[in-house]
Formats: sequence, structure tokens, C-alpha cells
Amino acid sequence: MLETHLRKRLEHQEILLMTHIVLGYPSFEDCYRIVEAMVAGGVDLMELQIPFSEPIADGPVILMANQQALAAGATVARCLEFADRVCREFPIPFLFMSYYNILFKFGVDAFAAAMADRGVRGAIVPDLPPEEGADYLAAMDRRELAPIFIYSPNTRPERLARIATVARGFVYCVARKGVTGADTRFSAHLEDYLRRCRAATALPLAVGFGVKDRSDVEFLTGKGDIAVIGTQTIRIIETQGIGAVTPFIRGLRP
Amino acid sequence: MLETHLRKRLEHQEILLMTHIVLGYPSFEDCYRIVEAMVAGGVDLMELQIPFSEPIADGPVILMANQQALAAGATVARCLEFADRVCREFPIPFLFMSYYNILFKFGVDAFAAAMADRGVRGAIVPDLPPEEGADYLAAMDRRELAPIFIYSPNTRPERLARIATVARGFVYCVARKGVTGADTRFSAHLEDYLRRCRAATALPLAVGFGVKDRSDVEFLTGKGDIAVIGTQTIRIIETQGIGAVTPFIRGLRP
Amino acid sequence: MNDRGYYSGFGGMFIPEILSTTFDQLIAAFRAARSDPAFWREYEAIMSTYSCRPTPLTFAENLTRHFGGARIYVKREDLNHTGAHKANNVMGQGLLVKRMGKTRVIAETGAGQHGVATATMAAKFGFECTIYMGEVDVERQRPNVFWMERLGAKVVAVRTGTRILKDAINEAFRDWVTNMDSTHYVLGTACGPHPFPEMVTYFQSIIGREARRQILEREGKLPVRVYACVGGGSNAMGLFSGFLDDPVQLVGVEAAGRGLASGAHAVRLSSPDASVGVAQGYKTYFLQNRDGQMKETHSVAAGLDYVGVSPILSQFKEIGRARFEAATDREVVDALAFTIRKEGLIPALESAHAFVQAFKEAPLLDPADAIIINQSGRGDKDIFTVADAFGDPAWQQFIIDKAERYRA
Amino acid sequence: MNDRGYYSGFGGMFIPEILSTTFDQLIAAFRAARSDPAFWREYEAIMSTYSCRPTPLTFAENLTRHFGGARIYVKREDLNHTGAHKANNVMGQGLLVKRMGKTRVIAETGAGQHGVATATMAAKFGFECTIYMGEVDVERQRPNVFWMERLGAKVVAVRTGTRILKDAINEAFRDWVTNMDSTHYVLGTACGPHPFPEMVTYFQSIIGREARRQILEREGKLPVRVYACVGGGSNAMGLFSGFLDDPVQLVGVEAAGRGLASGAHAVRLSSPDASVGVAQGYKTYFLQNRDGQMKETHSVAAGLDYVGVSPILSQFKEIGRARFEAATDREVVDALAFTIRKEGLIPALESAHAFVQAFKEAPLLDPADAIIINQSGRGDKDIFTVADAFGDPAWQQFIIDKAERYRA
Ligand SMILES: Cc1ncc(COP(=O)(O)O)c(C=O)c1O
Ligand SMILES: Cc1ncc(COP(=O)(O)O)c(C=O)c1O
Repeated sequence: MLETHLRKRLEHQEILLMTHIVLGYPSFEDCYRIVEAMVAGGVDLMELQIPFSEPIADGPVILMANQQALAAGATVARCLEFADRVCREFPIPFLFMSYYNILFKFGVDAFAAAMADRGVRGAIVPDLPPEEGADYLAAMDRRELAPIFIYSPNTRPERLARIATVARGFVYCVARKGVTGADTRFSAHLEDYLRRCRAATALPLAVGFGVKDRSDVEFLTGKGDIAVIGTQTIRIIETQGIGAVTPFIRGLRP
Repeated sequence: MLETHLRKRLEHQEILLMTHIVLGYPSFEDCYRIVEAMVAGGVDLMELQIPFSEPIADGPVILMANQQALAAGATVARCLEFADRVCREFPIPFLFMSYYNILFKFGVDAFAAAMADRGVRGAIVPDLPPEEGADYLAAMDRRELAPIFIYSPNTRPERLARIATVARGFVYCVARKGVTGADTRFSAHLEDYLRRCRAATALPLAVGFGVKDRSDVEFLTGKGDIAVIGTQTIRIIETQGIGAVTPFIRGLRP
Repeated sequence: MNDRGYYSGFGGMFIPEILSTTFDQLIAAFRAARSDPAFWREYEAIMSTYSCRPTPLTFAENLTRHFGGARIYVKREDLNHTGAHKANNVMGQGLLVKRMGKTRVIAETGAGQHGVATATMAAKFGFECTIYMGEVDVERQRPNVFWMERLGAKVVAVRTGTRILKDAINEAFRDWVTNMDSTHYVLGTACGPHPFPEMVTYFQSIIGREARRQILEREGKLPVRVYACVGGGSNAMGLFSGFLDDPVQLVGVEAAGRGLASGAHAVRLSSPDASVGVAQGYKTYFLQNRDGQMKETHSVAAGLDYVGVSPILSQFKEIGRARFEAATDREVVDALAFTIRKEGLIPALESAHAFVQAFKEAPLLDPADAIIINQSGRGDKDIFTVADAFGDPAWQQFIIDKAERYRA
Repeated sequence: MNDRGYYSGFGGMFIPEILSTTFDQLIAAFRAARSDPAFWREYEAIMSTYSCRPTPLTFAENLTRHFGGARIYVKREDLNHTGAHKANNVMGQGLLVKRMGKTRVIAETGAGQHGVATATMAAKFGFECTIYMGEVDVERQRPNVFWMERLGAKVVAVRTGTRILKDAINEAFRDWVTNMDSTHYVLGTACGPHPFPEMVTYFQSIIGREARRQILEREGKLPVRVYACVGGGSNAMGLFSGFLDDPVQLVGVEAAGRGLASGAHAVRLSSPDASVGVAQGYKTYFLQNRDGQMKETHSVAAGLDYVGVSPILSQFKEIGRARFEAATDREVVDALAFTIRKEGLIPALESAHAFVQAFKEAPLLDPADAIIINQSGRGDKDIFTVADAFGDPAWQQFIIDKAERYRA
């Protein structure tokens, strides 16, 4: 199970790193090379985003990546193929990230089965609150896959607790209001919020939205368990090429 | 008095000819030459139109002439000067034709005085029905000037009679509905109408709107007393020059 | 001789003889209709089912707060079908045309508003329709021409005179003297020969009747002043009609264009450039020269760009029953922008003249008092003019791109 | 967990976690307002003083005669302030925003109609306002952008996705997840996550309530069928709401664009190109491919050019409570031209879809029966599109001349 795996890693690392790529952007070949580079850099787990035409919770950078991947011909089938390969070849856990329509059109149960088949360990579906996810929860549960849910600074205490009852693997704590890719002020405010998250669940906490560099990761160390680096790696690849990925990741932790 | 003069001429001519010019169009100099040419051709009396910016009862040809005369600088003062000269130099009666605002702004009484002064014998004011013309009638009457009124095919019998009581000189019978310059079908219908006019007034009848050539004049002979040639002479001057005026007028009667 | 529609010496019927019978019929038909209580009911019924009457009286809360004086109400003639008070007049005359058994209507138009309204009425009643419009106006008001044509009207571009509203009126009269048997001339404002000033006022009086009732309901008392822009004077007469017997100040606002001193304006009731004259069939104040030739006029609002004015308003001026002010193009565009921003209302450029004056006076009035501004029409029809007044570069680029595509 | 707005399995709330509290507040505020009788009264009061409600129900005498079947009535939402039924929804949500104490509103817009309506409401209520609009729509609906800016709104051209309505909705959500504390998202149609479908329907139900009362007054009986165009579904739901418990056929008309076979259309409820999916926060029929990626849509009417549709209409389709038809661009332009010519009414291109279907069916119905067509908006906003559809050369020349002057 994902949680067990993460706990084990946490015995050796004060904080884990999770990165994110959009499948098919800039191409599936490049995606493979990026995964390779990230693993070489020492990431602990990765989100593979299946592109969707309406990525409502994503900011401009990831949004554009979604569109370009689709324009270049990315399909769900090719994303599954890709996941199959990286799960076999790399020793870290991979998660799918996508919007609910991708799962819904595939068939939620069939999708969970396909994930299990290919060794994908869990999924993040930002537009699927637990209340809408009964089928999904059942299907994931049946295959011991982790449905990753989200905490936000706006989530009320009783809701944090309720979400904790269905979440598996870890909880993804959105560091601030807004979409992916915008700047986050890492502040006392954030510390407070993470304390509330910690109180609500025994699961490891991933912290995302706006983690850019080593000082951000340092800030999170001791407060969260996983630092999520999303948009920043896309920016680095776009400006400095895939060759810059490994040193970037490596540089995030001391 | 105008009527007496006309009756005298009618002893020698079965039908009289009245022509029309717009003062200042194309220029006052040309107007003088046109009057000269018309008198040479044998016209019996003439309308001198003082141009107005809103000649509501005139068709496109005379309308344009009004505008161009004004654009070239025609003023009421220059029109009076012109009238003064032609009345002195030519042996036929001249009438003013204009819209009421010209008289009104000048002062109706002053205008009548100016006419009398210069020897103009009467006036046609197509937008001044007798009901609106008490001042005008009084002023004209005081100077034995002829206020020429209009009959139309739409004028009801009792109104024909009423107009007859204030009209002097002659009555202008509009041959048809419409503005100046459009074609008129000279028909039994017209004959009928003129019979009604004749019955309503003892004054000579002028017939206007659409008289173009000798056959029109022949048709009118015996039915009316004066054939009015308006737009047609402007057309002839525009297409054939002032030189064509005398032969044209001469050719209208046998 | 019987009544010829004089108001302290203004008005009258200066019409070509050929129309005398037509006017007799029209006067008779109008008198009969007016004294038939069923007629007004029929009129109200059509205005409430085909247009949106009664139009609302909107309390302009934000403007009131901003100016800190009188409580400002706006009478919403912009919500009429076709977007202006012109609908009131054309539907009324349309009912008369049916009574007279005529089958064709003609009209002049300046802004295009009255042309669209007439063409609409003609479509609804199944009349043939020809609209006369100065060539200059055809060019600047093309959207309205487009809709008139879609409505089945023939739009004739008038190329004579100054090629604007007054020339279109002349041309309509020329049509009428030719086709009076089949045709009624739907004059668009409270001008022209009797009975038009009275008749148009009668139909537009629905504005004032409603406004009076509405303000009494809302405020429990009469307004201290009411404001209307003055082109020909129909929307002003419409609003004023409701308050003639009341202690209410009537304020008419004319178009001062580029300023009274510039000569480029349309101020007839409070400018030395105007004097009493007779044209287009009636006696009133005209912008004319010493000889009586009409002058060119100017206003950013095409519907106010006219040389004459209702003889009834000339009377009101003479006897002091109404006060007349003027607003410049610049003031008008500013008041328009401010009203849009503050209240979400988009008055027509014409109507914005009334807003200018009300804005000047509201702060000086008692906060317990109410005033009414007549929003005679809606301003989205004016986008080509307003966008130019604002000099909006994005709009210009849009037009340039559009043109590019048409050229291709 | 409590009610999440499902209609036979359509609807729901597929929202990012960060909005959960915002939606809880919104649902609570809406529930409270709806169960407070003073709220609806306040709503009706503002709609009758700021807009022109009740809007008339116009008997289309000429169309009725022409088709020789059912008596055709037209519900005149075009006479609303800002020119469409969108006003009903925005004013209602505006009142809620005041109740919730928020100070800023955002909205998506396609045709621009909802954007103008929202910007108007924001000006009136003194809210800050940002409007998201696909870049393609910004280009084709420039006049509306101009007015939104004059109304004080910030208009953001959305350059992502297909750069039309659905992308504007996504972008509005992105704003909302950032600014939910100060900001309310005024969704423009009966789509999106709960409570929007229910809430927008509630405000738009004023159309159907009035129409039912009006037709009973006029005809003494119910209509046999009522017709509305279907974009997101708000005007249709508004009209239908009045007749849900009656034996009245509800007919929704979608945009068949260049024809169902062409793929260039926006038919979600009666086309094999559509299937059930979840996007933009709710479950309904979407035009999407097998993977669940949304397709491009097309309609001559920008307001119908949308991939999703109200979940309540999906339910009506599923349970057979409404019938759905489609009209092609060509049919729409023809019906528009015919309606203008015959009745002097200028429906919006969106609304003209409903006219197409009514014209097909009216001749087959009993002359003693009545039908109602919802004229959801006025068509003069569409002049750039309509002039192109008619290929009017004079209009093109006008634009070319105008561009020439801007270039100079
Ligand atoms: C909206 C609007 N207001 C006012 C006017 C001026 O006319 P009147 O003075 O007759 O009301 C016009 C004329 O076209 C108009 O369109
Ligand atoms: C006039 C008009 N009608 C209809 C629609 C379609 O929306 P709905 O289906 O929500 O009524 C729009 C959308 O912009 C519109 O502007």
C-alpha cells in the first residue's frame, strides 16, 4: 500500500519530493526522459497527469501543457501505456492525476482496474469531492489503490475529518487559494494550516501549490511529509531543457 | 391690375404662356439673359422664384436650382434688385414666387411694399394657404398686388369657392398631385378638373405642373388661360444652353 | 375658419393646397379617435402587449447619493420596443392610419430611431413603408438603415439640402403631396403643421401620465422638476404633459453641440442664432439667417440635430411655462459615461442631454425633493458615435479587422 | 450528506475542494432567501422598476394568420433591460451577493449578453466586476465588450482552450478558487455545479410564472406547447417552470449549426455526438469524444455555442418531460428575417431557434390552440452577425468606410 511505502521512505528522508508531469507534453518520448531525470534526481513519487480539455483547477502553465498534449494527440490509451512502462522501469510509486470526466468516460471501475494492472498506485482527481465519489472509492478500495483527497485552507474542521475517513495514501494539502502555478507565501499562516491538517488525519501530508526551490522545501520540512513540485519543473524544462531537471531536483534537499 | 392685363392679352392669344426661373441660378447674369430670351420667345408673364432653403413643394430640378442659387450667394436683396431691373426693362408682368418664410422674415408688409416699389405685380406662395394669410392679403391688397392662390385636384368645391374670394390676378391650377417637374398625363380627368376650377372662379386659370411642349399647350388651349412652363425650361437650359430658350418658347404655340 | 393649431402664435398649418383635404381628413380622424374612449384603451392595450408599457420609473440611488441633492428618478422610455419613446407616437399614428383606411406610411428620420419605429409599426400593421433619411444620416446611422430594410421598409437617402433631418422632412412632404390618397405621413416629433404637434403630444403624453402616477406612488408627492431633451420636442412634451397643471418646473435641454458661441449647435429656444420663422409647415423658432434661410445645425446626438422645434415648446418658452437649457457634446458624453458607470443605465446621446442639466441642478435641491429625467431612448444604438467620442482603440481595431475581411 | 442537486442522476457538485465552503455558504444563502417571502418581493420590485417586468406577451397576429394553425404568442424577454432574459438571473444573484456581503462579482460570457447584464448589475449594486470572455468571442462581440468596459467591468480575453464560452467558464472558476472570499461567480445559465442550475432556474422562473398568468388572461386556457431555445438552458427552464404541472408540451430547440451531420453544431440533447459526462462542475450531456475531451461546437448564435446543457433539461429529456429539436443556422436566419418582416419583432439569433421549430409545428395545430415562443433576447445586438448572414453590401461598405477613417 502507498501509505506504508511512504512511511518507509520517511524513515530515511525528513521530507519526500513528489513531482508532476503532463503526459504527452511536450511528447511522450520527452516525458519518459523527464521521468528518468527526475528519478535520477531522487524524487520519491510522481503524479502523471492525463490531459483533459477542461482542467479547471490548473493555472496557465499546466493548462497550456494539457492543451498542447491533446493537440499533439495524447489519448487515455497512450497515457495508460506510458504508465505501464514507467511503473515497470522505475522503482518509485506513480499516481495518476486527472479530472473526473476521464475516469467517468472510461468507466470508473475499468479505470481502477487499468491502474492496478499497470501498477499505478493511486489517483488525484481534483474535481471529485468524496461526496461525488462513492463508485470511485469502492473501485479504488477493491484494488488497494489510494484515492488521494485534497485539503484546502478553506476546508472546515468537520470536513477535514470527514475527508480523512475516505482518504488513503496521503492527503494533498493545497497551500493556498488559487490554481496551480501561482506564487505562495510560505508563512506562519501556512504553518497553522498544516497543523490543522495534521490534527485531522494520520496520513502523511503532501503540500503543494507553489513549491519552487530549496528554501520552500526547507520551510516545509517538519511541517509536511511530501513537498509537491508541479509547475516549477515544467518551467525549468521549458527554459533550460530536460538536462536541468536532475540537478534541480537534487538541489531541493540538502 | 394683373387680371385686367391678362384679359387684354387673352383678346389676342388663345392661351398665354407663363415661365419660371429661380433667381440666382445658375447666376443672376444668366437669369437676365434667360428673361431676355423668354421675352423674345413671346412669354406673357413670368414667375421669379426667390430661392429658399426648404422648398417643400418643389421637385428635384427646381430644388437643386434653389440650393445652388443659395450656395452661389443669392440673397433676398439681390433678388429684389434683379426684379427691379427686369420690371423696368421688359414689358411683361413679373410675379414673385417663394415660400412664406422669405416674406415673413422680411416683414410681410415691407415685402409687399418692396414688390410694389419694384413693379412686381403679384406673388405665388405655395406654403401659404389663405387661412394663414390675413396679413399678407391685407398688405397685397393695399398695394393692388395680386396674391395668386392655388387650386389642386384635391381641393373640395366649397374650398375652391372660398379661395376664389381672396384670389386676385389669376388662379394657379396644379394639374396633378405631386411636386413640380414630374410628368403629367393630360387627360379627360384633367379636363374635368379644369371645368370645376372654371366654375369656381371668374379669374383666369393658369395650369401648371408638367407642361413640356406644344402638344401639352394645345391640349390646354380652350380649357385654361395660361400654360405654366416651369421645370422644362430649366432642363432645356441645362442641356442645350440659353440659346435654345427663345425657339423653345416660340414653338409652344402655333 | 376652424382651429389651425396655434399656441400663442406658434404653430399653424403652412401646407401646400394639395394637402388641404388630406389634413382635413387627418384632423377629423384624430378628433374622432380622441373623443372615443375606446381608442385610448386600444392604444394602451397595444402599447402594453407589443411594447413594454407602462415603462418603469427607476430610482437612481447611486446618482442621488453622489450628487447629494434631490432624489433622482429616471423614466425608462429606453425600454420601449425599438428602444425609444418614438414607439409611442408611431403606434398611435398607426392605429389612426388603420382608421383612415390608408395602406402606406412614410416617415422622415434623422437618428434612424423614428425610421426604425415606423418601419416596425408598418411591419406589424401590414402597411407599405418608405423612410426618408438624409444621406449624411444614412452614412452615420447604417445599423438603423439595415434594420429598416429588414423590416421591409424602403429607405430613401435624401441627397438634397444639407442632407440631414430637415431635408428628409421636405422629401417626405414631396412624397406625400404625390401619394396622399393611399399614404399617411408619420411625422416623428411634435413639429410640423397642425395637427401633428398636438397629435404627437397626445400619443407621447402616455409618458407623463405614467410618470405622474408612478412618482406619486413612490414618493407620495410630485417631483419639483422634470427634465427632457428637446429635439423636435416630442419626448419633452410627452413627459411635460403629465405635469402641466401641477407646480412642477419643466426643463427642456437642447443640444449646444460644440458650444453656443461656435455656431455648431441646435439651440433654438435659448440662442440668439434662432428667430421665429415659418418652414416645414409651421411657425416656430428656427435656426435661420436674416433672409430666412435655414442654418446648418450640429449635435453629437443625431436626434437633436434639427433646425425647428415644437411650436408648443415655443409657447412654453414665451409664456414661461418651461425653462430651456443647453448641453454641449462634451458634457453629454461625460454625463453618459457617468450614468453608465453609476447606474448601469445607457441613455441615448439625446437623452443624456437631460441628464447633464439634471446633474447640474440636483445638488442644489433639497434631498427631500424628487426630480424625473426622461431617458427617451437607449444608447446602444449610438455605439458608432459613442465609441468615437471615447476614441476607443479596441473598437477601431475591431472595425478595421472587420473591413479587412469584407475587402478580402 | 445533504442534497447535491441531482436530477435523475444529472447535476451534482464536482468542485475543487477549495470551493466547498464557498458553495456551502451559497447554498445556505440561496435557501434562506428562497424561504423568505420578502426576498421574492424584493426581486420582483427591482425587476419591475429597474427592468421592465412583467415583460409583455405579444400576440403574433400576422404569423398566426400566415401559418394558419395555432395562435402564436411571443414572450418578450427582449424588452428586459440589457435586452435579454439574462437580466433576470443577474439581478437575482446580485441581491444574493448583497445578502452574502461580498463586494466583487465575476462572470463568463459567450455572446456577451450575460457579461453586459452582469456588468450592469455590478454598476447598479456597486460591485467590482471582472468578465471572462473567450478571445474568439471578444473579437466577434466587440460591441458588448465596449459596453462592459463602459459599465466599469474589466473584460479578460481568455486565450486558452478553444477560446470560447466553455473556456471562459473555466477561467472564471480559476478566478473564483483564488478570490472566493470577496467574490461571487455569477454563472449565466442553468448549468454548473449545484446550486446554480436550481438557482438560475428559480430566478428565470419569473418568465414562466408571468407567461402562464398572461396566457390565461388572454386565451382563458393554457397553451398546448411552449418553445424556447436551449444554450445552457436558462431561458428554457425559465419558461418551462411556469408549466411543469400542466398538460403543456415543453419544446427545447438546440443549435444544429451547419447541420447535425457536419459535426459543426451544439446539439447535446438529441445528437449521437453527445454523451453523458462530467465537466465544469456538473454531470450532463456533453459534446465530447470517447476519451471525454470536449469537442468544438458551432452555432451562428454565440449564446448557444456551448458544450454542456442544464442537468435539469437532461433530466427532462430522460424522463420525457420535454421534447428537444434542433434548428440549423440557415433555418434560423430565415425565421429571423421572416419574423422581423411580419411582426416588427427582432429576436436574437438564439431566440430565433425557438421560432424555427414553432413555425414548423404551428400549421399542424388546431387554430383554437395557443403556443408561446420565448423571445429570450433582442437581435439588434447581433447586427454584425446578421448583416454577415444576409451578406448586406451596404453594411460592408459602411464598415469599410469607417475603417478607412480610423486608419487615417
Ligand atoms: C432617443 C431619442 N431621444 C430624443 C429624440 C429627439 O426627439 P424629440 O425631441 O421629438 O423627443 C430622438 C430623436 O430621434 C431620439 O431618438
Ligand atoms: C438572447 C439569448 N438567448 C438565449 C441564450 C442561451 O442561454 P440559455 O440557454 O441559458 O437561455 C443566450 C445566451 O447568451 C442569449 O443571449
